[in-house]
Amino acid sequence: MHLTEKEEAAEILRISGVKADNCMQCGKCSAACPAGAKMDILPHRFVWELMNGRVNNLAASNTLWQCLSCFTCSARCPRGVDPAKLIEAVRLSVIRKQGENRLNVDELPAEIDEMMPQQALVSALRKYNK
Amino acid sequence: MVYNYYPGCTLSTKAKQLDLYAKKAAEALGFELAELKEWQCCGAVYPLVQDEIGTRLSSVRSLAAAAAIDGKLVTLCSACHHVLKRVNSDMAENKEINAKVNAYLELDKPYQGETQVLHYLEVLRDEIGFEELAKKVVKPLTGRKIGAYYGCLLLRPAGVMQFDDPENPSILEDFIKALGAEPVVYDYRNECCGGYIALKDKSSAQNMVSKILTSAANKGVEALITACPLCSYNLQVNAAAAQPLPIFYFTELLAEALGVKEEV
Amino acid sequence: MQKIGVFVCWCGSNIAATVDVARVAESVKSIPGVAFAADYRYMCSEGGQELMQKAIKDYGLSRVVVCSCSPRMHEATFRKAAQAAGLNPYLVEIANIREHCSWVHKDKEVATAKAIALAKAAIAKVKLNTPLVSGESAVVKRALVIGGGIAGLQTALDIAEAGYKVDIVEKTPSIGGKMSQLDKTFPTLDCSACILTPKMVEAATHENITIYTYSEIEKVSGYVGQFEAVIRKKARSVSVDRCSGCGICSEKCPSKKAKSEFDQGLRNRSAIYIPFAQAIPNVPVIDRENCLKFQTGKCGICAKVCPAGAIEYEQEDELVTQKYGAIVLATGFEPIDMAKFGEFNYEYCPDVITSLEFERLTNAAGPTQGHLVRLSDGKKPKSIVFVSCVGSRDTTERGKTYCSKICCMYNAKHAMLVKEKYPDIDVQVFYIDVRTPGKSFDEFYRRAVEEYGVQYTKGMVGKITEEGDHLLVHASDVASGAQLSVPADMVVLATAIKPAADARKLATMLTASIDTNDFFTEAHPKLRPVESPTAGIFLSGVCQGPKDIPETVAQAGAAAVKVLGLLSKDKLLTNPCVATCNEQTCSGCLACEKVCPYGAISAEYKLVNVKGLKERRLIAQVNEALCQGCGACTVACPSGAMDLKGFSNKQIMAEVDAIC
Amino acid sequence: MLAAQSTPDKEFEQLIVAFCCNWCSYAGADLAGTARRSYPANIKIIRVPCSCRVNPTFILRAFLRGADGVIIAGCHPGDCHYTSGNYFARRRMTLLMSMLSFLGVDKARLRVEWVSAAEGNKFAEVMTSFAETIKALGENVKLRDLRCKK
Amino acid sequence: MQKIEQLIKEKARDLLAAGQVTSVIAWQKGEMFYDNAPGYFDNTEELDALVYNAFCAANLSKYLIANTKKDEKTAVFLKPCDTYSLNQLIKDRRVQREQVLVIGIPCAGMVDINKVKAQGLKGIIGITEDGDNLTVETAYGTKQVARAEVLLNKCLACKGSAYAVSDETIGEPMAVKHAPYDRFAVVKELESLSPQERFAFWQEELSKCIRCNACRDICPACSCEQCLFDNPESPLAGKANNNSAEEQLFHIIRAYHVAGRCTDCGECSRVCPQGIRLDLLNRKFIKDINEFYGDYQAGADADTNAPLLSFDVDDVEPGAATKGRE
Repeated sequence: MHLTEKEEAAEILRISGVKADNCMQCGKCSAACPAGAKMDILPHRFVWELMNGRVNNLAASNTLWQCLSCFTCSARCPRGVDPAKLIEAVRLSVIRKQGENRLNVDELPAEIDEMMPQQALVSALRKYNK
Repeated sequence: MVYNYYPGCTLSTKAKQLDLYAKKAAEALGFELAELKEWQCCGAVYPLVQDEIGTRLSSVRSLAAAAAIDGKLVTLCSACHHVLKRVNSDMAENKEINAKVNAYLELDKPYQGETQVLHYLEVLRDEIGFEELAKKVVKPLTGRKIGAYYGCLLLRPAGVMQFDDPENPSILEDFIKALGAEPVVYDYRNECCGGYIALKDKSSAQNMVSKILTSAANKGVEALITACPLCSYNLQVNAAAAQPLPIFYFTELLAEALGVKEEV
Repeated sequence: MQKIGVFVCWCGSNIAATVDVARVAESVKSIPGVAFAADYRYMCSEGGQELMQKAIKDYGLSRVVVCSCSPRMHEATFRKAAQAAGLNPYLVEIANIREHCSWVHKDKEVATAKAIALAKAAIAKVKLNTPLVSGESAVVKRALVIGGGIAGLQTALDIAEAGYKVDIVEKTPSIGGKMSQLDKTFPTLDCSACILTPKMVEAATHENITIYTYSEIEKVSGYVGQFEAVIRKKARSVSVDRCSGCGICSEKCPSKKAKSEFDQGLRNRSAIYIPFAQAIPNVPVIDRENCLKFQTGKCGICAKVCPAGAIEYEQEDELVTQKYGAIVLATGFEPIDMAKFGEFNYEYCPDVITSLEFERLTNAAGPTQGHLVRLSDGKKPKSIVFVSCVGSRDTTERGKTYCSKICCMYNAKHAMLVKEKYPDIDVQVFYIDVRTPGKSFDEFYRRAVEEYGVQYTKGMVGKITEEGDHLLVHASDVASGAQLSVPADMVVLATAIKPAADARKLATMLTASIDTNDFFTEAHPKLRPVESPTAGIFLSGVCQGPKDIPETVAQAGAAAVKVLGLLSKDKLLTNPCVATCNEQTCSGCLACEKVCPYGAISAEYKLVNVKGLKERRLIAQVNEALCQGCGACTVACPSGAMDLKGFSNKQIMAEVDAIC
Repeated sequence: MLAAQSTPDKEFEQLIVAFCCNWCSYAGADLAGTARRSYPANIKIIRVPCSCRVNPTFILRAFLRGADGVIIAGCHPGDCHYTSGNYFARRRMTLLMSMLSFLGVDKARLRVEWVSAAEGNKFAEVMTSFAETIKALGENVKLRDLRCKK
Repeated sequence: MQKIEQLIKEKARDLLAAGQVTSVIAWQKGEMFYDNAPGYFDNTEELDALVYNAFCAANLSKYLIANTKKDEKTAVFLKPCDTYSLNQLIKDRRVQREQVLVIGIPCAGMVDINKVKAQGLKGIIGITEDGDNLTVETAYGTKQVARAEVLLNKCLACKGSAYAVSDETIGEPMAVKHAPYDRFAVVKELESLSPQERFAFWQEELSKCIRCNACRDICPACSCEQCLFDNPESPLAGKANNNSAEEQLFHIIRAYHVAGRCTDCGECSRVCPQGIRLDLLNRKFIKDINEFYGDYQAGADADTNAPLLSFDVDDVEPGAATKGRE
């Protein structure tokens, strides 16, 4: 079944459990985001797009892969919106599709050094691959 | 006092000292960490969406096991604490997730989120008390200017973690004071170290770590303590060559101050 | 047999849209006792009231039921109308078929059925109504104003001007309130002291006004027209008559470590201090916590150096009891605490200050004599960032859900004052929405941008960090979707405002309603904004909700007029729905007397004729002037001897029977 | 005469009596109206000056005459317009609720809530949740005078 | 108890003879030896009808209401448990304290004749007390019975030998020996049942009520000039029950009206011809009051405010009573 962009956005809002309409576009989440420098769509615009039923540009954005799930945005949002959950919901909608994994497992060994804890591997694989 | 203990996979291997010193210090302080018989990996990241049930099951198994004993579960690694506590809150507050998880697990007694998840630091602060801890210090770390590095997973989101004030925490500073050292407050103590981005975009991690270390150095910090193996990794491996700082697990300093830190 | 008239109101479409008013009128016709039933478009209108009065005369109605909006809205209107037609006003009952029916149910069938049920209940009750006559109680021709800020002063002055006595009780050592701490005021930028001090002097010298400073309300009892307040005049340890205000004692006082509350803690003050230059009364107060004499018994320098011998260490708190006809709450506001907002680094960075502290910095009488300097190194800042909505419009448990209303205007004011005095300083304001509504306000804000070059950026500040000798403000630019890291020498936080700390304690004392944010609740948000629902209690200024000085002064005057409306009456009609004791069945156990909050019940031995047998019995007596009609006694009384007029046991039972 | 646990029949039309105090919860109900909140129509409000005016005999009379649920709504303790009215009401209702439950009446049939004049939404939510509770409990047959069956 | 009867008679004779009081209230022989009734004596001749033995359970304090209305002084002999009821009547201003001469008399616990019969004894002629036992004379021979086994239910919850109020006392205080007894045991047991079972229990229990009003008339805490149910003006007037709901209504309201006044003297269930356990209703209220508002013994003194006539700002919330229970 092929969802229209509006339906897909609604579905993402549903599985994220976030009431995006509470957002008043104050921009505090983007202000505090430690990974904002490399994001093409900052968290407040991310929420804005979803509020208006648009998700394709979000799915194509690099925000999904720069977000650290550090919950600074969720903690400081004055309206109780949780941008981190929305970003994860869109990220999952991408990597849950066939062949959309973003971490090439074969190249991984080169990355792993002696000190690296398994926590890093498990969290990266859980965030970037399905 | 014996606490059910959930070590987590990383503390069994790469972050062995964090766990070892914790046990030694516990002994000195008169309590014991009894590892759960069966526990599984917590999944390292908390599943943020509502429709992921499978990735919550391993945490619930451990929580239910602790509930069957005395209803308390102590954690040490920040990530495990974060995942277990948030999944626990889901089981208590989210009817839908609770129903699905209990349907999957078919535990003899359905789990309702009744276990109390306590971090090792919360045991020190709330159950032992930092004044008591200070009395037991034999080798006070006098004169050492130590910075606390909290990271994200212990503090946020405040509503669920209820660990400390995420914007102005004090538990690690009080801990440092109890050990006789001088805590130094710097701006980036509760900002992210980059976490798993190290595997995806090393430069991002280096950028964040340098901000943290510079901010600490500017305030005269001589060493940082943390409770998270991944933060400890990033702060060391991804520190730009210019200003590395010694990074310790907080339990190492604890063991040292209690005089039980033989060379491991 | 009762002849009841039932009038069903359309309320335009408010009721008629979801209640079939005709069917309601029709269906009640069949109820025994109903002599007349009709529906009408606007019962509260002239036409509606005439319809009722005509029906009363034509059909000789002995009772009236109006099915309309809430009795809290038009019960008085319909009672007056009935009275005009010769019917005792308390023989009218209201069925609330708007707020409790048409507005909360959508299905017409269901709403109509409920309206009929409510009408039946009202009819059942009205059959048992008895004609009641209001008693009278005297009005003490004196008003009490709690709070000596601009709101309290303005209200007191307006009342005093009309010739009535007014007492102002101010918690701090001087009147003036928050306004006395400000430098300039918007929208005209004139100096706050210049427009406030004359009012303070006028109040201090007005023969009808008595001012209690450094005093608090200890206890309040009584009711509208007959309040009795106990005022605790805290010991100043200085004689107000002999002291000339020369200030030598403050100079010589060795204990200088206490933080000056007036200067928001930006400088210290001595233990014996006058809060600010224009303070009224211009008499110091000894802060006994920090005074060496009181703490250690040593010192006593101020007594030695005082030329007028005005120092009186042995002064005690004094309790003054006073009767009042009306009480005005003017307790003002405080900025919220920054403890839960660690991301702004207020606690650790001296150059991150609140707007009220900024007012003190720019005030000529302030700690820096008006020189705008950084608190860290005393140097002039090259760039200042103003942050709006710190803690306001915040639905999480950290902040306040409401908009504090005054910050956008004073942010623009501050920005302009800086650019006026120091054109070379860069000024940037971060905002969510600039809210400057009303006369000449938006022009004021735009002047800051268009004439003074203040940079306004839509976006919030996420974190403030220290970078060497300056601050780094991490914010976002919502319009361009970019992250900003703005270097700044000083950051001013426009913190949310909340009611004064003792508002809730006063609300309990005065049984005035208060909302979850601790603002006093007004009797009606639109129609009665300056009165509390509790008769005789009035609201002036920010204690009722965030507002700026122009609105405060306007509302202070309005509150004064309401007080004058009350004080001008010699007699007040008291609520006739009070308790009454049936001497035949009263057992004299006086359980009622133990639960009466107003001490309105006493006991007397009386000769009671029971079936021809005269017996001397102890009977409870209700003082109708004191009784407020709460009904606690009617339930404490097992035999039902104690009953409440207007809400009697039989009436309520009749309503229950009609409904079930 | 004891009816088995009543099975909630289809067209069971529950009847709920609400005693609302004039200064707080009645005003809260008005506010719910002005804010156009909605709640089930089978709740009928009786105005009393204060929650301390509600006599247990009124509540028992309501159950006797066929009410399925009774709710008393007063001011939040400390906010009572008559200073101490709701404190007495709180003790009376605590004992009454305990006794009714002791007699076997389902404890959820009698409820006490504190709703201020500013809590319009809370009033609507409380009434809706109470109506759902009573609907789940079904028709009240205990304490009921069968002659009053409509 | 024989000796005490003698002392009482002498005391009464002296008081009446000296004219110190115009009347004396005590117990007098009834139809059967175990059926003593309250006695009103205003001259010395009638005093030989006065008795005091193991069957004088009646609580005499309520009879003072009528007496103290006349300006006469009355003497009354009260067992320790009866004195609590007198204190409550004084607090309710139903008895003028100055017109009463209270004489406290010791009590070793009153006997329930039904329990004696339940021991399989037939044709009982008389019972005499000796020490902790009773010798029961029957048509078929005499039998010893331990007093502790045949005490009235109310005596199992005896409040001790102290007098809550007394002007004088006669004899030495006696202890009531009985097996350990928790007066709330049955209440707790009922609380643990399901609502259905509780409703069935009370339905069964209260359906026996014939509205004879004996419980109301004997109850010293139920002392209204005109009772709600007798007052035609009151919406709840009603002499007989038309169905079970009204039975329950009468008993709940009566228990509610005496809540905080009931001294747990047990008279209501003792006098109930149908043997309904009415004391359980009062004890439920007492248990709740003790649990939520602190232990309170009605009549312990004549001035502390009754629980339902006072409050505390941080009382429990109304749902507290049944939290965690069906």
